[in-house]
This record gives sequence, C-alpha cells and structure tokens, in this order.
Amino acid sequence: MKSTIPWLIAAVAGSVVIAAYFIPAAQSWQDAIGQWFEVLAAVAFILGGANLCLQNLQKISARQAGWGYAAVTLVSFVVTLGVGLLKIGVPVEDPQHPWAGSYQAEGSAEWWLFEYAYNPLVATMFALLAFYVASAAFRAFRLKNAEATLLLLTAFVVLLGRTYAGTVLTAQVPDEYSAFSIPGLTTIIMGVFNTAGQRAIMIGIALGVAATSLKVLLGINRSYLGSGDG
Amino acid sequence: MNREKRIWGILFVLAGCFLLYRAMLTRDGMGKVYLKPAAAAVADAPPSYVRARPDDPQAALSLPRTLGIWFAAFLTLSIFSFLYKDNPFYRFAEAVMVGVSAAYLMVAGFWDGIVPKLLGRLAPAQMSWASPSLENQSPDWWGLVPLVMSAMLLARLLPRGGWIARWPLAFIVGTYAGIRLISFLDADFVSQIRNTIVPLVVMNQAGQLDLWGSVRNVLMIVGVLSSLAYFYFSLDHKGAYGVVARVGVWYLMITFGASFAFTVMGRIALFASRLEFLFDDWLWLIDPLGKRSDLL
Amino acid sequence: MTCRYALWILAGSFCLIWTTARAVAQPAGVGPAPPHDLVAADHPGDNGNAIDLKWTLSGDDHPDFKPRRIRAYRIDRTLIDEPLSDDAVLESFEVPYGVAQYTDRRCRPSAAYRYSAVAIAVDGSVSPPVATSGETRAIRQWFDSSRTSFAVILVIVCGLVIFYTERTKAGKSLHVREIAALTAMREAVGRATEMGRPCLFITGIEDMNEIATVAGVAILSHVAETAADYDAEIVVPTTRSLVMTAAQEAVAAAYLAADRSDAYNPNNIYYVTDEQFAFVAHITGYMVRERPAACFYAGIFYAESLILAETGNSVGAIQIAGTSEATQLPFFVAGCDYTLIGEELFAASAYLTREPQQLGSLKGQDAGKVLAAAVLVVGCLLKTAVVLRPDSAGPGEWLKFLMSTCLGGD
Amino acid sequence: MGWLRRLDRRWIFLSMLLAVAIPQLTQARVPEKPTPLVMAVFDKIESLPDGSLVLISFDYGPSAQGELAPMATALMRHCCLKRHKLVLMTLWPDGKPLVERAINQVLVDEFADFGFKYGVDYVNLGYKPGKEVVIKTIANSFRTEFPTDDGDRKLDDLPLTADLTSLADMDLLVSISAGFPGLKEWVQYASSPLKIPLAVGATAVQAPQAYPYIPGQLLGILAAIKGAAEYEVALGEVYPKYSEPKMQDGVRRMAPQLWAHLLIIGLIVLGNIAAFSERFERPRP
Repeated sequence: MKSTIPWLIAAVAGSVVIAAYFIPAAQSWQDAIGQWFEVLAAVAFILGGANLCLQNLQKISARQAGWGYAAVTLVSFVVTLGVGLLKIGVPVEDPQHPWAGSYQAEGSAEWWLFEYAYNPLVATMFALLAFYVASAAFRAFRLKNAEATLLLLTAFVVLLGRTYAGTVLTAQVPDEYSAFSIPGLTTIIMGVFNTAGQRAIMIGIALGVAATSLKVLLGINRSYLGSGDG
Repeated sequence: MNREKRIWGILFVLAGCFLLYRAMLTRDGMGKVYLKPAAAAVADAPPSYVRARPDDPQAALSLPRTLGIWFAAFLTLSIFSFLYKDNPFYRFAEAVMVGVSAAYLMVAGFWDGIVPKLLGRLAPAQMSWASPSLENQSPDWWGLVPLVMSAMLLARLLPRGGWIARWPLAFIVGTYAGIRLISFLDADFVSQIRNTIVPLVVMNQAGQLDLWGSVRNVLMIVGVLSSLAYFYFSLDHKGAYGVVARVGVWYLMITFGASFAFTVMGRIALFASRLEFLFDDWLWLIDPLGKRSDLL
Repeated sequence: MTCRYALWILAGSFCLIWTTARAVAQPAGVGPAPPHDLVAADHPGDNGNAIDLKWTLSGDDHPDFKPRRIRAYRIDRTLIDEPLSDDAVLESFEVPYGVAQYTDRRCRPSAAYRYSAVAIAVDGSVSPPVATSGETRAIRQWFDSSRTSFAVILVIVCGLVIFYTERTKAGKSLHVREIAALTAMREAVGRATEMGRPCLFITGIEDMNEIATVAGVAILSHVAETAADYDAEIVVPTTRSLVMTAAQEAVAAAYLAADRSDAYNPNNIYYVTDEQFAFVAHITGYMVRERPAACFYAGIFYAESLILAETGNSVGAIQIAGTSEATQLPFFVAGCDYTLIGEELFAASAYLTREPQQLGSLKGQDAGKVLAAAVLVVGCLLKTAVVLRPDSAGPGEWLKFLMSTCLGGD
Repeated sequence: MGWLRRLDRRWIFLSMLLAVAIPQLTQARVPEKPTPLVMAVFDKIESLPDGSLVLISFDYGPSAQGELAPMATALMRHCCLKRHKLVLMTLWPDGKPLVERAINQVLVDEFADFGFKYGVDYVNLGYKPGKEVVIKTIANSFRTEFPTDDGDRKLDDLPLTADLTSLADMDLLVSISAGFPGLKEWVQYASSPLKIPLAVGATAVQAPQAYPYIPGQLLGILAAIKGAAEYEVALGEVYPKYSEPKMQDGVRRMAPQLWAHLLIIGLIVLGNIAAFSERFERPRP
C-alpha cells in the first residue's frame, strides 16, 4: 500500500508528459520538468553529502581499519565545499557585486583545487584504461570460437586501420581495390557492419526502454519505491 | 617481501636524487610556473595572468601554481602506483579524489543549480547579490514546485517521515519514464528504421548496376534483421531461426570488435597526455610546444 | 476604432518612409533584383508562435553567377494591430542567399503581422522591398499535427505491450528463451555465500531519470532478495544521491520480502561521489581490499566499464554485467563472465520475477521487433522497386506514404 | 610456454608504459593523411564565407581533454584564420574552465595580432545545466537559456549576440563531445530538426555511434586523436604556419599511439599463442 500513492504520482505525471508532447502549448513542460529535476538533483546532493560525512565519521570514531583515509576524505570534502561556497579567492570584477564572480574563476581557491587536484586525479584515473585495455587484449581476445574470432579479427583490422601502420601495410593495393586495403576495410566495417549492429542494438534498447517505462507507469515495476513485488 | 621493499626503497631514493638534481642543480630547474599580465580581453575586467616563458622580462614565478604542479604530479604518480598494487599513496589519492570531487560537484550544484534555478526564481531581487542579472526580474512561482519536492526529499534526513521522500522520487521516475518513452521511440526506434530503409539494388548515375553499393545495402539489411532476431525472446535459438540469430551474433561481435579498437585509440591518447604532463609541465624533460623556448 | 486606423496609417507610413529612405540612400539602378511572391502563412500544428514565409529568389540569386551577387535576404516584420511598443514594432532577420523560406518563430499568438523582404547584394546595396499582401496571424493549435504519425506508432507499440501484459495476466502461458547471464545470478550469490565474501552491485553511474538505472534497481531488488535468502552480504555504492535513496528502498523491501529485515544494513548502500572516475577509484580500491566474490553491473556505464571488469577479474570475482550503452558492451563482453546485451538488460527483471505481467511485456517487446522488421522489409522492397522501375508510379506512392506519413520523414 | 600463461599482468603494464613514454621522450613523428570524413569538416569551415557564425560546444570534461583538446584548438584556429565569429558554450559542468582556457590560448594569446574583441568576434556563453534540454531550448530561443553570457553580460548588449535569436541563426554547429550530453543530442535536437550543418569531434568511444548519422544528419567527424591529427595536417597544408611541429598536438600524439596499437596487437597474438600452447601441451582427455 505504501507504494500506491507514489505510483499514482508517477503514473499521472508520466501520462501528462506523454500527452504534453502532442499539445503545442504544453511542449515546453518537458523543459520545465528538466529544470525541476536539476534543482532536485542539486538538493539531493545534501542527502549524498550527509551520507558521505556520516560514513566517514563512523569510520573515524570507530577507529576502523583505514580511518585515516576517511579523515583525508572528510577534510578534503569540507575544505573544497567551504572554499567553493564562500568563493574564496574569486577576483572581484564588479565592486558593487562582490559575490557575482564565478566560483571557479581562474586564481580562486576552488579553481586551484580543480586544476591541481580534481583534474589530474580524474584524468589519471581515466588514463589507467590504457593499461587495462592492454591486459584485456592479452587475456580476453582468444580464438575460442567463431564469435570470438570475428571480434578479434575486427579489432585487429580496425586497430591497424586507425594508425599509420595500416596505411603503410597495404599501400601497394591498387586504387580500384582500395576497399580491400586496411583503411578501406576499416571504413566498410564501420559503415556497414558496425552501423547494422548499432542500429539493431538501438532499436532493441528503444523497445526495452519503452516497455520498462510502461511498466513504471502501469505500476508493474515499483522496485525503486521499495515495493518488493518487482 | 623484504627484497621487494628494498628494491622499492632504492628506487625511491634514486628518484628523489634525480628530482633534487633536476630541481636544484640544473640551471633552469623544473616544475615551475611563470606568469605575466595578460592583455585584457574585456575593457573593464580586472587584470588576468597568462603563462609566460621563464625568460620573458615580465614573467614572475607563481608560487601557488608551482606548488600545484608538484601536488598534481604527486597525485598523478599516486594513482599510477595502483597498477603495481594497492598502496597507501593510492589510498590517499583515492580519499582526496572522493572528497574533492563530491564537494566540487556540490558547489557547482549550488551556484549553477540552486541559486539561479530555485532561489533566483523565487526571490530574484533578494538573490541579485549572487547574480546581478536577476535584479529586475519578477518572481516565478513555478519555482515552488521544486522547492516543495526538495523539502519532501530532505525529509529522509528526519528520523520519521522518510516515506514522503518517495513522492518526489516517484514524480521524477514517472515523468522521465514518459519523456524517455517518447524520445527513445522517436529518436532511436522510428528514425533508425527510417534510416535503414535503403534499396537492395543500387544504380549509378549512368543507370548501370552499382554492384558494390548493392552488396553494401544488402549486408546492412541482413545485419539489422538478423541482429534484431538475436534479441527476440520468445523463441529458443534452434534450427533455422538459430542460424539467423547466430548471424546476428556475428554482426554484434564485429560491432563490438570495431568499438573496442576505436576505444583503444582514445585510451592511449589519454595516457599519453598524462605522461606529457609529467614530462613537460613537471620534469621539463621535453618541450614540444616551445613553452620554455630554447632553455632546455 | 479611429485610434486603430490611425495606428494602421502610422505604421504603414512608417514602413513607406523607411523603405523609401532606404531606397533613396543608394543610387537608383545599383541595387539587386528583388525577391518576389512573398507569402506568409500560419505554421501548422504549433503553439501559435510561428509563421512560415516563402518567396521566390531574386533574379540575381542563381548558383551559376560567379562571383555571387546576393549575400542575403533581410525580412522585416511589422506588428499591425497592437499598440506600439518598443520590442514589437519592427523586427528584422536575415537568411543567407539561395534560401527561399523562413519560419519566424518569435511571433505572438493571434497577433497580426505584415512582412516585407529585400535582397542584399554582396556590396551591401539593397533591392526594393516586396511585401505580403495582407496580414498574417499565428494561430494556436491543440494538436501538433506534425506528430500524428508518431502518435500512431506510440499507440501501436505501447498497445502491443499492454495487450500482451493483459493476455498473460488472464492466464495465457508463454515461453521465453534462456538468458545465461540471468541464470548465473543466483549461482554467483550462492558462491559469495560459500566464500563468505560480499556481493558488489553497481546500478550504473547515471541518475534515476534514466530508465536503464530504473531497470538496474529492479535487478538489484531481485539480487538482494536472493542475497537475503542465502544470508550473503550485498554492498551497493552509488554515484547519485537519488539512486542511493531508491536502492535503499529496494534493498530494504527485498530483505523484508525474504523475511530477513533484521539482517538489512542500510550502511551497505551508500553514496560515494557524483564524479565518474572518483567513484571508480573508490570501487577499484574497495574491490582489491574486500575482494567481493560476485560483481553485478546493471545500468548505464561509460569508460569505467573496463576498469571495473578488469579489476573484478583480477580479484577473481564472478562478474555479470548489463548495460544499454552500446559503446561499452565490448568491454563487458571481454571482461565479464556474462553480459546482458542492450535490450536484455530491460528484459532481465521480467525473467527474474517470472511474473506473468512482466513476461507479457517481453512479448510486447518482441511484437515491436516483428513490427520493426516488417516495416523494414516492406520499405526496402518498395525502395528497390522504385529503383528498378522508376517510371511506374505505384511503388513510389506507397514508399512516400510509408516514409513520410507513417515514419514522419521528409 | 608456461611463463606466458602465468604472465603477471604488471609486465604488460610496464610494456605499455614504455611503448608510450619512449616515443614521447624522443619526440618521434609519423606522417598523417586526412581522410574524407575529416576533410568534409575542413572544407565546410574553409568554404563558409568569412565572418560566418560558428557555434562550438565543448561537451567534455577534463577527463577527455587528452583526446579532444587538440581538435578543439585546431578547429578554433581554423575559424580564427577565416575570421568566423565564434559562440562558445559547454553542456558539461566541468567543461567551463576548458572553454576559458581555449579562449585564452587561441583567441587571446595566439591570435593577439588579429585583435579579436570579446562580444564582437567571440562570445563565451559558459555552462548551463539541463543537458539536452538546453539544446532543445536554444533551438528555439537563445535567451531562454542564456539571457547573459558567462560573465553575466546581457546578450542584447553584446554586438555579436544582439541579433542572435536561436540556433537557426548559426551557419555551422560544432560539438566536441565525450559522451552524454553530446553529439547524439546535437544531432537529435539541433541539426536534424533545424537542418543546420553539424560537425562533431568525438572521442574514440563515441565515434562509432556517430557513423549511422553520416552524411544525412552529420557533416563529418573528427574521430579521436587521429581525427585531430588529420585536421592539423589539413590545416597545415593550406596555412603553412600550422605545419610546424609545435602547432600539431594531435600529430605529435600519434607516434605513441602507433606503438601502443602495435603493442596491443602483439599482445593479442601473444595471448593466443599462450592459449594454443596450453591446448597443445595438455591434450584433451
């Protein structure tokens, strides 16, 4: 029962949005809802932030293994939040509105944290992928069966085709057969096979999304509301 | 274990010596940032600074940015150290990353979301201190809707009344179910079908059969249909239908292989740019952009 | 009334003076040929804020003229029947050469407008103006007629899903094929129980406004129920606060359904950070330290897919993944033991519950695919017929009907 | 062959480090030849009349900078050379500093002689939250989403944007995209409905998703660092100043790319040798 009213809210709101798509005067509602969602997601940060602080405080007070790192997280969280909300170090462009500058203006404290902590950390974490790609290539690309072989061969050709090596290797192929050079094959793979596969996946996903959305609107799927019945 | 520790100890000392040598004993050192005043782009803007070559007469050493480069280099190496194994440096960097990023995005949510889209809408005159352009706007009472929903959502923090937080959640999931239902059917379902409708036989300008073009189109349609067949849930993959589904799987595998290879490319570029940061900005081993002119 | 006429005259004479002034400003005979036949009409099926304009290109605007003579067309708009206000009296917009239509989307509903157009030559000289014959009003409509065909498709697809859902609810049994990844889920939880290690569940890195996340939470609720049954620990770090809220609700309810409310630990479902890679750094750290025995990934994933899959693999976890992000599927396929490909992610909760209504929706999805395939085949055959027999009208008509009327194309 | 099967993956990591670091330290270069998809974009920017309005959306964050910053720079340089008017924006919250950096680097610093003026030659609209909704809205009206620019100046007060009403006023849209919201949304909500040419720069991951939209909804695509390198070469061919090595970030990064690709291909082969040797040494029962 506890999920009936929320379900009704979801069902009515969803149906109204669908109808609004076809009514010229209501087409801007979607944008309004998008803005409401932005606000709600921003407010929800408070829930997440509270949860983050609570988790780390618990670890620190219980002296759990690695509590020192919890303290580091907490300190960097509080400092970044503080200097960002207070706009510390933001150059004042307009003396009448000292608070109008951007929180991430160059030279501010928040900018420093972005430039020298956030940015390098995130980019380096992303860069780890180069290594994981290499180990996945060694481990997972085996000629086990027809499917795996196709995956491997395609990857092989496209990998070559995307560098100068591919151009050099098949530079001797005459122009009228250029489709069979490595860059030519890459183009065919991307244009025909990849496009066909992508399209089928997209059509399937669209149907999956439509059915799942309908299940939400019809109340068949209420798991996100805590109704255990699916 | 002992041997491993010894080796690492030696490596650390060697690296330290190298850094000390580079930073102290070479003429130009490393990892420093110089700034000079920029030609202002907007007339009444406060002075801003741009990076300068060390040999520029106007250049001055910027301590915060120099420290920043060293801190960033330390964090970069700490993350890379995870590839060897989990270690205190990585755990430190991980802790900093979680704290800083969560707070940074909260700050962004506050100044870019809550201030203009909630407070600025309800009380523009009162919020003009944060955004002068709000000064002459009149309140938009629709802003009350997200305000009420936000309050309901925050009820979760109270010991009782958490149930009411489900209402805004249901509203969000419900409205987006509607929005996505429409946008996916329109953009992906209908338009992809439309894009795939091509002639099985292609004629060239002269009215002759374009064999290659025709083969391409046939391959494309066979691919889309057989891959769709793979996703069909009501039939087991057996018999003739199994063969069709199998062809579909082949297409999907080629798609995945191509995606994989394409992605490899990007990943390496990212790694290369991190190394470039270490070699160029920090260690001053290379200077591909001529940032330090001929000082190297 | 008099006032209105006065305004008319005022506006008209203003136009006249203005255009004359412009014409006088440059030597006669130098300007380019004007555009002609300017027609304005209400833009159909909209909210009454657009008017369609069409004209015939200036005689000097021809692709064969090199160098080009016409640079652009300027269209001036006059608001006729409203009191003069500073923003609406006269407005101009330019369109580039070679273009013979424009939709003015800044109209007020029901206000009367008059348009005039001039051609502007490359040297800046202006042609005499051509004006619309009468007034034009943008009318507000109730239904967006340009979306009629889509409405029909929407009704058919949704109708199919609802129809099959109802039919199975009424007791009609149906068969669905096996999906290996889903059968393996129970085993994975079982193995985690045996090894006394946790199960890690990640619902993707997007928020609750993505349907894939909603599908991920639905799968989570089943895995959590199995975990509660087997007494395995399930850990759910999230990258969004709203997802955390939803996941807590789902897992709590799953434990309740399994009659194990006492074992539910809300601290195991926690928020990390919204930033993708900081979240990943936390998860990989968690994996190497706690060594989960089973990892589930269901939702939207981007670049982190391979970091997660490879790290999970290195700690020896059974990994089951599903995502609607086509670009990330290869990494899950390469790195995980089982992968739900695209649409299978959305089908998963139906499989896991085995509820008739949910299975019915699967049938509906299948019917949608049959529909898609049928349209494709018919469309391609028609198009082939058009290519082979360009002279016969039949296939062309049908094709046009299919592409424009049914699929809403151009 | 047992060692190969038991190979510690850290050796693979080390070889990847060397494959990228050595070409970088030695500053090796490999030649590039622009492909048609890149030339489509280049030719479009080249053929637009001088001073056309170009919107560039920086739809990426710092994490994708390595791949996308070189093409953003190359595209901006080309637009500057053609004196196109630039309207810059971003749909990613962490893209905002990147836009500012690009402005400082290219428009203010590199093209200082051209004397580009803010508000006349270029405008920075900054970041607006709302993802694809922002595109949908500005497709009809800029001012609903962007009443002011990034520095809180009213669009009506800036000469470049005073007459700007909607995306339809643009001569060319460019999205440099690393994911959502990005190229797909620009296709769906801007270039398809408004029929404005759209060029995209995409990360390698995004690129395969873009192919289905070519050529109907997409003009061309700069795929990953290779796309950037090809664009730089194309630019260098027409404007010789830009064939200098220090102007070619992307080309420079292609050398590590080549070796790393070869390494990965080698690893795939090695992995298969390991698998076969296992089958060979342990005959099936």
